[in-house]
Amino acid sequence: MTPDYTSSEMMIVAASRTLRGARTVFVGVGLPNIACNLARHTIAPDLELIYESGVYGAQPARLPLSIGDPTLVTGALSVIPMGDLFGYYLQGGWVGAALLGGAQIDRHGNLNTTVIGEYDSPKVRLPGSGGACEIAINARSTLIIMRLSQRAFVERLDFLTSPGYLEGGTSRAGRYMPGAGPMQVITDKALFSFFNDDREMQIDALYPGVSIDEVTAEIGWPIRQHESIFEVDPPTDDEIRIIRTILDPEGTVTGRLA
Amino acid sequence: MTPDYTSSEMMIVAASRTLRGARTVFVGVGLPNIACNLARHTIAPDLELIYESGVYGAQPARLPLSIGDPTLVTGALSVIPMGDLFGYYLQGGWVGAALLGGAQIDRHGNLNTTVIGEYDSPKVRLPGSGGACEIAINARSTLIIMRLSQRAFVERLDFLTSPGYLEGGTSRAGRYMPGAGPMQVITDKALFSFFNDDREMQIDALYPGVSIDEVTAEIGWPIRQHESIFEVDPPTDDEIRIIRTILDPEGTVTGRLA
Amino acid sequence: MHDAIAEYVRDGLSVAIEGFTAFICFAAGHEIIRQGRRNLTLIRMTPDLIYDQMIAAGVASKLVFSYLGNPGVGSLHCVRRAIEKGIPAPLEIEEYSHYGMIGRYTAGAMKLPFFPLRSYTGSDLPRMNRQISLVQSPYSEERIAVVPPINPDVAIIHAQRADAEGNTQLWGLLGIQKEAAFAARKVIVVVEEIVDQSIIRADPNRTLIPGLIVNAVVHEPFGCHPSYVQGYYDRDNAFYLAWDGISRDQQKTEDWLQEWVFDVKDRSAYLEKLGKDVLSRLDPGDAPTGSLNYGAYT
Amino acid sequence: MHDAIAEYVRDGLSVAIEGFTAFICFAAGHEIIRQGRRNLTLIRMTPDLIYDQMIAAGVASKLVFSYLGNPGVGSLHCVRRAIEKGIPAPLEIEEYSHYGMIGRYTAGAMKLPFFPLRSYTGSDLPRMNRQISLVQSPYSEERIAVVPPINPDVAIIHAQRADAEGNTQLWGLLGIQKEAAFAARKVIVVVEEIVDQSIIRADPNRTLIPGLIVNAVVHEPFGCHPSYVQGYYDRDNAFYLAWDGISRDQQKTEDWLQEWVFDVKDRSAYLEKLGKDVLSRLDPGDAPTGSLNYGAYT
Repeated sequence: MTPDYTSSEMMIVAASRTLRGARTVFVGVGLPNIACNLARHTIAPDLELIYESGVYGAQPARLPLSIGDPTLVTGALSVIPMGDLFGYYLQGGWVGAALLGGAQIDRHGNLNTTVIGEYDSPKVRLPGSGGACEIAINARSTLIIMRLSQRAFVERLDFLTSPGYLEGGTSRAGRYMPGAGPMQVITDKALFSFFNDDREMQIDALYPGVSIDEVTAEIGWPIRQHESIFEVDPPTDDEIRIIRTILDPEGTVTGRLA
Repeated sequence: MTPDYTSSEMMIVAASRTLRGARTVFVGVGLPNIACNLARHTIAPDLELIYESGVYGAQPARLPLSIGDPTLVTGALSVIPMGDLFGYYLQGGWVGAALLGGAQIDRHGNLNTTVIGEYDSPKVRLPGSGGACEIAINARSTLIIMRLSQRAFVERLDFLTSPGYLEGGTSRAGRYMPGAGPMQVITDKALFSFFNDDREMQIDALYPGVSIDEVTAEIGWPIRQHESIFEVDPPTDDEIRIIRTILDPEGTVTGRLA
Repeated sequence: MHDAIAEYVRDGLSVAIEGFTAFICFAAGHEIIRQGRRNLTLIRMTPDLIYDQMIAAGVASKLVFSYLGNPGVGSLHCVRRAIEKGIPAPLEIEEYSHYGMIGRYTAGAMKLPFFPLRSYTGSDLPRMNRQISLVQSPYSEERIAVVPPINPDVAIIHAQRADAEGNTQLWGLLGIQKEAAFAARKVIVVVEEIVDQSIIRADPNRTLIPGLIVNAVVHEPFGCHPSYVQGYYDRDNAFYLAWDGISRDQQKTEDWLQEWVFDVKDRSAYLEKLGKDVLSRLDPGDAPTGSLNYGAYT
Repeated sequence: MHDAIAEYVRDGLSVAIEGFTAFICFAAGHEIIRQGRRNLTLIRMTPDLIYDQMIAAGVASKLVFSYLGNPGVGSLHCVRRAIEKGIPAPLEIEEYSHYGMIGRYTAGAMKLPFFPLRSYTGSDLPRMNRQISLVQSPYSEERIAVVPPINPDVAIIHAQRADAEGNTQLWGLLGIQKEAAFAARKVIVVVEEIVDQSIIRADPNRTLIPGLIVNAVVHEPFGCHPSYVQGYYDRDNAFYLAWDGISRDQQKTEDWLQEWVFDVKDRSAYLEKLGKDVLSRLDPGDAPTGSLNYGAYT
């Protein structure tokens, strides 16, 4: 039986569920944007969306095309200079959760969005940090959304742009990093956490119909597994309905990423 | 023959004339406010008034009662948070001239607005710095307005709130004090400057009908005299007319201080 | 107001009622006096009449400030009496310049370990206040003055309007209210009007304080009298002048506090006692902004 | 526009055209290309399509930035081609995070020797950019990251409206425009409308940039297309998508530059070529703020 949802939709649903009861989320466009809006419609009705462009409490009248889309401004609760957003909201400790992604991630949740190859003679020049470096340090927690692949889940980053748990264990402690670090990694096949003393990524849950081997095959190091891996509940009819009829009726995001 | 103006009016006129061609002035209320507005009506038509309350380009519809008067807000060019005013305008180097006063001044133009007597057991507790300390350091130049008296022009300050030329000479140099320091001291009897190598206060000019002895008698140290002291031109009919009919028709300031 | 003060302003806490000349929430100050708070640390750039009254009433043991004055009038006699003579009780002081206080609030709001500013060179202030320090720049020879963060236990901010969740809009002198609110552990917003959220959302650049950081929203029209609220009422300058006389004498001050604070139940009773004539004398007249378009972008 | 660019944007200078996703002044960028400037240092948090085009045209030798992307679409192929392959010319880069760039502009605007921020801990960025340094707090054990000030020779800021003296009002995403303008040695303001000063004075809290710091005011309606101006027009997303295809190839990019920059005399000619249909497709519809009262206070 083919499931009646795409892997992008499953990712969106899984990400949205991690925001249960959250008050604020720092959000990008595309899939994370839909996940956050889905959470507002379901398990986090008081969730306010914060965009690094300087927007708090956005209420977009259409699917935003970028984090600087004018539809995020119109009808927002507050629109402020970016210095205030990063200084008062993020560094001030008011960002509860933040969604991050990257081209590469290592076992301790450190992210690379800067370069593939050498910095001075790159094979692929990536976008760079943007706000990710300070978000990874200051947001109370981060959620990482990435598709599984050997190229992305690597033994060694080409460049560490945004810190996760650094060398693992208590590496963040005593280094004036106010945030707790990555809580979860949400992929297209499984969910991971870092809930162990080494702060090393571990498989917590599989999506319906996915085997452990399909997951470990995409990871560039011997991945830890939680002692009792569970299966994620598939999207509910309600979740799928909200995504397809309200949040992304043209399939711009879910279609493109599927 | 009794002159047909008060000493307050002469002070206002003398202060206004120092602003010839100035673009911005950092201003308090009372006599300095009238002086600046007189300058706008006469020799500095492009002068914009900056108030530490966060107002740039005020156009008060009535005589402002304080630097936070709402009439300074309505019709201003820009009203901003105080942090922006002190950071971007003052420290940023955009304040051309600033008017300061004080309870005590010494021969190098240092000012006390904090305390008479010991700091920990004061005879008179004065208002304190307000913005004066950073204004004295960052404004491109300062103009000091004070009435002459032995109690005010002292050999030794009880407390140095706002720096003038500190110990004199080149004391400001190499200390990251962007402003040039006090240009002039405007009193009710004479004008003083610091245009000598020691940066020590000197009598430059006397008001009409005032003798040197009347001035030196009010100063707590042997005051220097410029080699050719001149006599200040009395207020013109136009200056007096603007003060009395436009700027302070009820004599609130000129009357109270006369 | 009673409940917000009772819940958040406890004995021994630090409290910042901010607003530079404007937006000074006398209603909150009077309620704190009425509830008999003690040993507060009062924080404010310009203590103004409100802290003069609170200090005369004995609520404070410490004052953190940058300018002591009755703006445009003269001295704060009650504060001076406390500092110079210990009446009604000794008052510890901690003193900065304006930009120093701004820097303290800003560092507090941004969770910075310090705020750098070009001030204090050659001044005696750092000698009397060891909190003012220096930091070496890694880019030049400069050692620049720094001040530490301040995080008041409670900030009380008055504004024109907010929605029920505390998303607060303010126009006129913005002072240091945003920084004080973000720096504080608890925030009480007091407004002239509580409006529908759609009004806030129609002009999002005007929102100074987000409901996210607000713990209580109090609806208190004319809550700033004798201070003012831009576009709503003018400063009652006659009172600022009269206070200069009253406050010179501790007994006269206490009589005034009895009559205008202890003997009135709340702000409504105060306004009734004040009378409609005073309030209508303070009407500011009209100066409209005009309307702008944000675009619907549907 | 021609005269403002000719006077202030000279070969070898550093230039910041700011505006985060919004208010990006393509009209100024195109004029710089048309006038054949060389060896510019381009400064911008998010280089966006405008710097992609300018770098493809060979005006720049260095780029200072924090995020390289075609927002919501993908890569900036021309910038990547310059960095990865030196086409059309090698491009030196100096790279920060967003808050690092914000801090650099802020320190530049406030004439601070450095700006402290909680970032970069554990990141490789400070290894690649030695400008990012550390400072010891005098109040704790903390060593906090700092960035140095930046003072562009020229900042170009687009906004909805200004008066003839350059007192400039802006609503929507405020980005880092105020800081960039105060940090710059010369400021060019480009606006959709030049209005009477009385309109500016009617809403003084809305003024982001004072005329005091502005060297030239240029009236250039639709000067941001294909970027947008809040309340005036929408982003032309079709172009942002199309650019992804054009920009992958240097020759196609140069053909586009020939057609849309070199072969059009100025912004009016560009708009005429673009056609009225495109502009009317970008109409944002209405979302009015309503009017407020500042009070006359006469």
